[in-house]
Amino acid sequence: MAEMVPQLLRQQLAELASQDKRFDGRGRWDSRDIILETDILYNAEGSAKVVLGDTIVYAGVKFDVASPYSDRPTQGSLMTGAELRPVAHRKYDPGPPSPESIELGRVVDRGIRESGCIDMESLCIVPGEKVWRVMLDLHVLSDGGNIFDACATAAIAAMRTAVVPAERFDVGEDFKLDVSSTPIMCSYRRVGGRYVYDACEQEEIGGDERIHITLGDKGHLHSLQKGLRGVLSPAEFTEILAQAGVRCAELRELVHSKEA
Amino acid sequence: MAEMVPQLLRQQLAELASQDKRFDGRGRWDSRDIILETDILYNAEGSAKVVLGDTIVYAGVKFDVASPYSDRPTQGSLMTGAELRPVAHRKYDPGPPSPESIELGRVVDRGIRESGCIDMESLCIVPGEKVWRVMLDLHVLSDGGNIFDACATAAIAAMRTAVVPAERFDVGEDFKLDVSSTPIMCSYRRVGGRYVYDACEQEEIGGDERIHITLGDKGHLHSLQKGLRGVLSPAEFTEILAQAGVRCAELRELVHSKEA
Amino acid sequence: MAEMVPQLLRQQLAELASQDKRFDGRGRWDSRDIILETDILYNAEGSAKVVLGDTIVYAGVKFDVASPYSDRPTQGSLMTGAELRPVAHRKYDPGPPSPESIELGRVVDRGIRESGCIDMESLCIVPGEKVWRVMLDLHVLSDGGNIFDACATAAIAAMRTAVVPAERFDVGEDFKLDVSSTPIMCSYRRVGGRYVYDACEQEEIGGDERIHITLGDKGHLHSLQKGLRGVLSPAEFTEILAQAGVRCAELRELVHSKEA
Amino acid sequence: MGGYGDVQLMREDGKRLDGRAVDEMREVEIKAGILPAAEGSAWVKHGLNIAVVAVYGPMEAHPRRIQRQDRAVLDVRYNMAPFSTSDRIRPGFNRRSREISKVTAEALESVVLVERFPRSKIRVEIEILAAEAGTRCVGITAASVALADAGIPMKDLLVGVASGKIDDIVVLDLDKAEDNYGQADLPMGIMPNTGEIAFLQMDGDLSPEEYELATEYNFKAAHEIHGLMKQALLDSASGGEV
Amino acid sequence: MGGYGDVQLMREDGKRLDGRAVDEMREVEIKAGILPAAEGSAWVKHGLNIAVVAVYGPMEAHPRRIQRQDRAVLDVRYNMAPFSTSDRIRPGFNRRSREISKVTAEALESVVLVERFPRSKIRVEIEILAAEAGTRCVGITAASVALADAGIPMKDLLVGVASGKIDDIVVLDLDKAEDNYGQADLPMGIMPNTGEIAFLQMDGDLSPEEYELATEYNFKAAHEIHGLMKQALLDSASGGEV
Amino acid sequence: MGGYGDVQLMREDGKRLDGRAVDEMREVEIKAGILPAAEGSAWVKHGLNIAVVAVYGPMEAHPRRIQRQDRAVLDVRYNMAPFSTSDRIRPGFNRRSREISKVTAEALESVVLVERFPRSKIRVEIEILAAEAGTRCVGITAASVALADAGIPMKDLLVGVASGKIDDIVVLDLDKAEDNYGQADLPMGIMPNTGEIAFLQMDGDLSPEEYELATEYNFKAAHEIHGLMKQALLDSASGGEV
Repeated sequence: MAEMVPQLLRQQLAELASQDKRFDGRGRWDSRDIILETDILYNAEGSAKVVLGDTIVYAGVKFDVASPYSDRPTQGSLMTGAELRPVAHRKYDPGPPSPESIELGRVVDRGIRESGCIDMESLCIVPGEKVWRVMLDLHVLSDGGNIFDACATAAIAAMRTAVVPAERFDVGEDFKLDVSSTPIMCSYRRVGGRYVYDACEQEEIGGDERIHITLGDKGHLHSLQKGLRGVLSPAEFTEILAQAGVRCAELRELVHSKEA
Repeated sequence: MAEMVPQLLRQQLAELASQDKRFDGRGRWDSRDIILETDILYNAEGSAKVVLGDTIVYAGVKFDVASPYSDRPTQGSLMTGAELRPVAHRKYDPGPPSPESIELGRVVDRGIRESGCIDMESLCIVPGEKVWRVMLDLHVLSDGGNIFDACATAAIAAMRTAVVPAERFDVGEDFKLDVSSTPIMCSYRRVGGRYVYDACEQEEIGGDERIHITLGDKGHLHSLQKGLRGVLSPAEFTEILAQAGVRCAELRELVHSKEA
Repeated sequence: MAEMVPQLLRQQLAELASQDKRFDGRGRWDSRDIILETDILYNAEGSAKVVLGDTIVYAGVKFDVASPYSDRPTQGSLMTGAELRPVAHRKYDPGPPSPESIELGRVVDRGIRESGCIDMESLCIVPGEKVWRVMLDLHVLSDGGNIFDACATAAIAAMRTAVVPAERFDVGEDFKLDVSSTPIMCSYRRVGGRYVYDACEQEEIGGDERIHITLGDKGHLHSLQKGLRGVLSPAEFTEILAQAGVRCAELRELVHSKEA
Repeated sequence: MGGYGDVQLMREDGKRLDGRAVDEMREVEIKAGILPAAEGSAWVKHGLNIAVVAVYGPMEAHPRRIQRQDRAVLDVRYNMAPFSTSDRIRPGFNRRSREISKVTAEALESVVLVERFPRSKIRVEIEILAAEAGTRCVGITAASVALADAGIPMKDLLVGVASGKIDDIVVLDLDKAEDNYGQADLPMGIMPNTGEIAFLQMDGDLSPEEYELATEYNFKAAHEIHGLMKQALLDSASGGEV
Repeated sequence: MGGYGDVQLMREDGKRLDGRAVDEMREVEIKAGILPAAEGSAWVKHGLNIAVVAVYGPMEAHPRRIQRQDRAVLDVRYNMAPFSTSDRIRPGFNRRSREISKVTAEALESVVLVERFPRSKIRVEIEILAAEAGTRCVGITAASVALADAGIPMKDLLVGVASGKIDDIVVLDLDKAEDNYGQADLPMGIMPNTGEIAFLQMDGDLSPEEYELATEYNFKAAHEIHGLMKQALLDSASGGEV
Repeated sequence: MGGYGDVQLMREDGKRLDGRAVDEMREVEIKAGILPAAEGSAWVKHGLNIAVVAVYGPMEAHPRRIQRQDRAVLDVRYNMAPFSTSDRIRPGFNRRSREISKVTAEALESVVLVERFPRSKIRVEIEILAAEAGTRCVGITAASVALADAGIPMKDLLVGVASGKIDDIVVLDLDKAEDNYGQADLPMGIMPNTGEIAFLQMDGDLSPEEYELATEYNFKAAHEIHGLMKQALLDSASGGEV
């Protein structure tokens, strides 16, 4: 993006920060309204939509039958893709996946994968021959800021409501995908010099680095990522980690409430 | 193509049309001279060349042995490719297939495929294991207008003279590809406000939308395509459909005359 | 490269040539210092580094088990790749392999392959089912001129010290790759109107066509390539072929001296 | 058209498998202005198909070689989401989506008043979230609504509709089974106000008479959907949601 | 070179399998000016090989980074049609065709008077319609004729020829079997008027003496083909056809 | 993290399989200025990992769309050589290397005084020649030294280090087996002078307390490596070699 750095916006955000205020009037750790729906797409075996302020994303889960990796003959696999397609914002171009979309997909993937919530052994059909491959796709329709959290929330909700279509593949009866826990991502952005939660579009344009934290049911860290230019101190990290513990628990409740 | 719309040419074509004349003196439904040759390329199992005015195209048919699709274990398959390579005109660039070349290949393919002239069951070698895959490639060497009809004519002529090289693949004796009918495409272009048949290069530059009609032996429609900017009325379509019925029969005779 | 032809440099090189001198003081057929090291990379089954003046290249050999080609059921295969990555010089861009890098890989490959030094039959594991595939990769880290000879020397040295990792693939005991001879490439560049050996960077910028000659143990030609704009006479070729005979023998000694 | 196999698609009572009459279309639901980041947008559910469209522009046309001195170009992308079909679709354009994008762009350029915006482009992003036969038509309908929602002037709202043939009978608006096992499909983009056709494709087998009947069904349905489109645009004044 | 297998390629009478003498080339047929849309064109049949070449330009060199201040660049594409070989070739450039395009362009830049057209490019499109060993040489011959047909000034008509080795004997102009089972191949681009070499590749096994003999055969054949090229250019004044 | 299988990674004496203590890093060797063609370069051997980095620039930023009016951008490529891993890697970028390139560039942009070079770019080419766990950190260390060797002003030399968890114990600097069978990995880019973090990733399972300990180990190691980096830059005045 060749855009001029919006110095005016940065100044405005710095001034607001100095008064402990935010661009849209929220408190520092407040979220925008979030709406989660599940099981909404014909043809997806698991699906969810998240509306987070002006951000709208869908997650869809599909399955197919594949050969296992030779060094893990009894394990299924998970593949996560994210598309930042030009539908989502004027700023996105068509073309091969951008570094941004690759990062998005990989960070969401790691949060789920590294939490261990998917028992890959439960996805074995015939050891060494056939396993289930879970394909999770994230689709951003409107980027109004903080697409990472919107995607991660939609992703785990779609996974936790997915049904493995065994009948369609002639390998037994359909069964619910076994997702044993609920890893949740919370993202923080440096705006006006300090970290805030759930940055909106203006805060992203005039902000600095971002930190993505994925916590499991017990509050353990499963994935971290710092993105964009900027540095942080260990003390700053400790502060946002504590906040993430609180917010992740709330979002986990939201996800659980949308399971049939 | 970033070219200025050639307003002068459009005016000239409109004036000619108002006198019921064409750029090169032809009547509205007249074709340019067409020459068809078949079986002309070493290494192609079926081949044809069409010269249509300043347009020159080749079609070549190759075969290989492939696994059938799991939901059609006794059927072979057809794959059609078209290349608008930079050899054919100053205006074509190298690079990945353009939308124009994809459209060309797919429209020619649908005319043949949807007529049902290829009995896919006749291309089965071992049910569920081996079938013939027919690979039809269209190669435009000189684009002097109306490459769609030139390609479609070369395509069906190459298919109807193709020999399946079973001996080379060690699966029995060579045999003629069974093509049970002769679908023919006729293309119409709006020039100076009215439709004409077989537009030449100048009529394409100064014209509007085009309609491609593929008719089978009994005069049934097997494929339609409208291309480019422009609209038509149902009555206009009815008029060109009647013309297509006449011309397709003539071209069908030409194709049949080049079968050994 | 859209660079202006450096006329001043060309004039300087022509003047030097008229006095039988070179840019860096060498004689016409002299090489720059060359350093060869082998077996230097963890994870490569064969490796070599060549430092030739300001040019630094690595070659690495990897193996895997593959199905043989159906028409050569008892033969392994060799695959050679070359990367002119942007690490090697300011002038190289990222992106898909350039024509230059493709030429480099293919010319080095032909020299080795056409000498017959690799007995492809010795790479058969199970006839018709499993063979070894040898993957030779050339990696230029610093392009200071004459990367062809640097790569070819590193390549044959890496091949001649490679060990086939049969144990890792559970197909018997590790064994030394059998390379029965030592094909060597020597490259000549027209600079100031006459050919010189082992052109440096400045001689390449201000020079014309280049000739790559690969000779086998008995002095037979196994590969030739003329690159870049320029012509040569048969008599000129005869002169450099004689020079290549001498230099190839010296480099062959160097390669042999680095075998454990 | 698939056309193979012995699947009976008409019931003995003259109705289709899902109970529709031959000239009855699937249920259609339309919303305008549902994407906050877009300048115009629409959501169309047609049967089980779901298409979402965002419109951006007019903006400067780049790369320069697509620019036209006398008019705007429409930069249309028709894309099926990976999870929109029974077998997952690999992301990225394929030959089918490129062809549909091309002919859809040409159809929309025939109804948008492109002369008003020389040297510019208008981006139209068609996303199919769920596919159940007829997605190119649903995309055209949604694109028209999104263009109107973006305030782009048009001659008419272009409506995407299709008829086809099953069990030798012409029927309106094929569903998935009818598309898989039917004999012909005739998708059209119709301007109900002028009675003109801006989008036309067809495959399968239709006699000239069958073509006439299928066209008649298409025009009838286009008028119905046209009303829903106009209503959606009226409703969007009061805000919307996906 | 393949070089494997025990295929005997020389007959007991000292002739080759197809009856040719060791220094006899396949039949060559050349036509100029056969593509209406091109500014220069040629068709060459050499044995069973068929190459067609179109030339466009000189035109402005773009993208800018290929432009040279002091001369034209040749933008050469060597392409094998999908149906030109025994096994169908997937469309699109591969490593082999990229290398041939590069060295062919460099050879043609050595004979075209490129200094006459600074900052421009000349497009040379080589299409192989049928391949029977030696296509890169046939492409060079056809490209020279097409460049001359386009009126591009050249030092000489560059001729593509090859000799090789079969059954330890040097022979002129390998055919398909000789190429598959032979021991060496030496393709050259020769300027008969100056006796210079503008294109040179070789693979296989040749002693220096065998190289000399193969080169001699190549020069002899180049003179023969040179005559056919000039005749084709004379004939094209009276029109032509593919 | 792999995390599966029953591989014991700690010995009964409290040491790790290769004899290191829990807070002991692998051997590190650093050289600066080793690539003649580059404007700055470095070579780092860390355990069995080998990374080589070349720096070019500052130069004009193109393509234009990456240009920033107020600062330089870092154009970083992290690339694993095909022979750097146990199974050969296909050349060309993959998703993993693109992500690492992106976050590495962002980390380096946080320490380079990019405001000094508006509208320019600095190319940083990270080549992994041999990989034994932790290559992204080795690349960061090498890139910092190469940038300094090129004379690019920086706030501090950024150091790449990682800690992790094996057998429920936090340890410094995972080697290959520990990476394959361990429970967590926490790579960081640390500025020892300011105590700030410019690069941060993590995967696996760490309690907040374990995170604190792993961070502490990382800072300790960063100070050690920082000394080696400074020494390498001093040594390079007297010339160097790969």
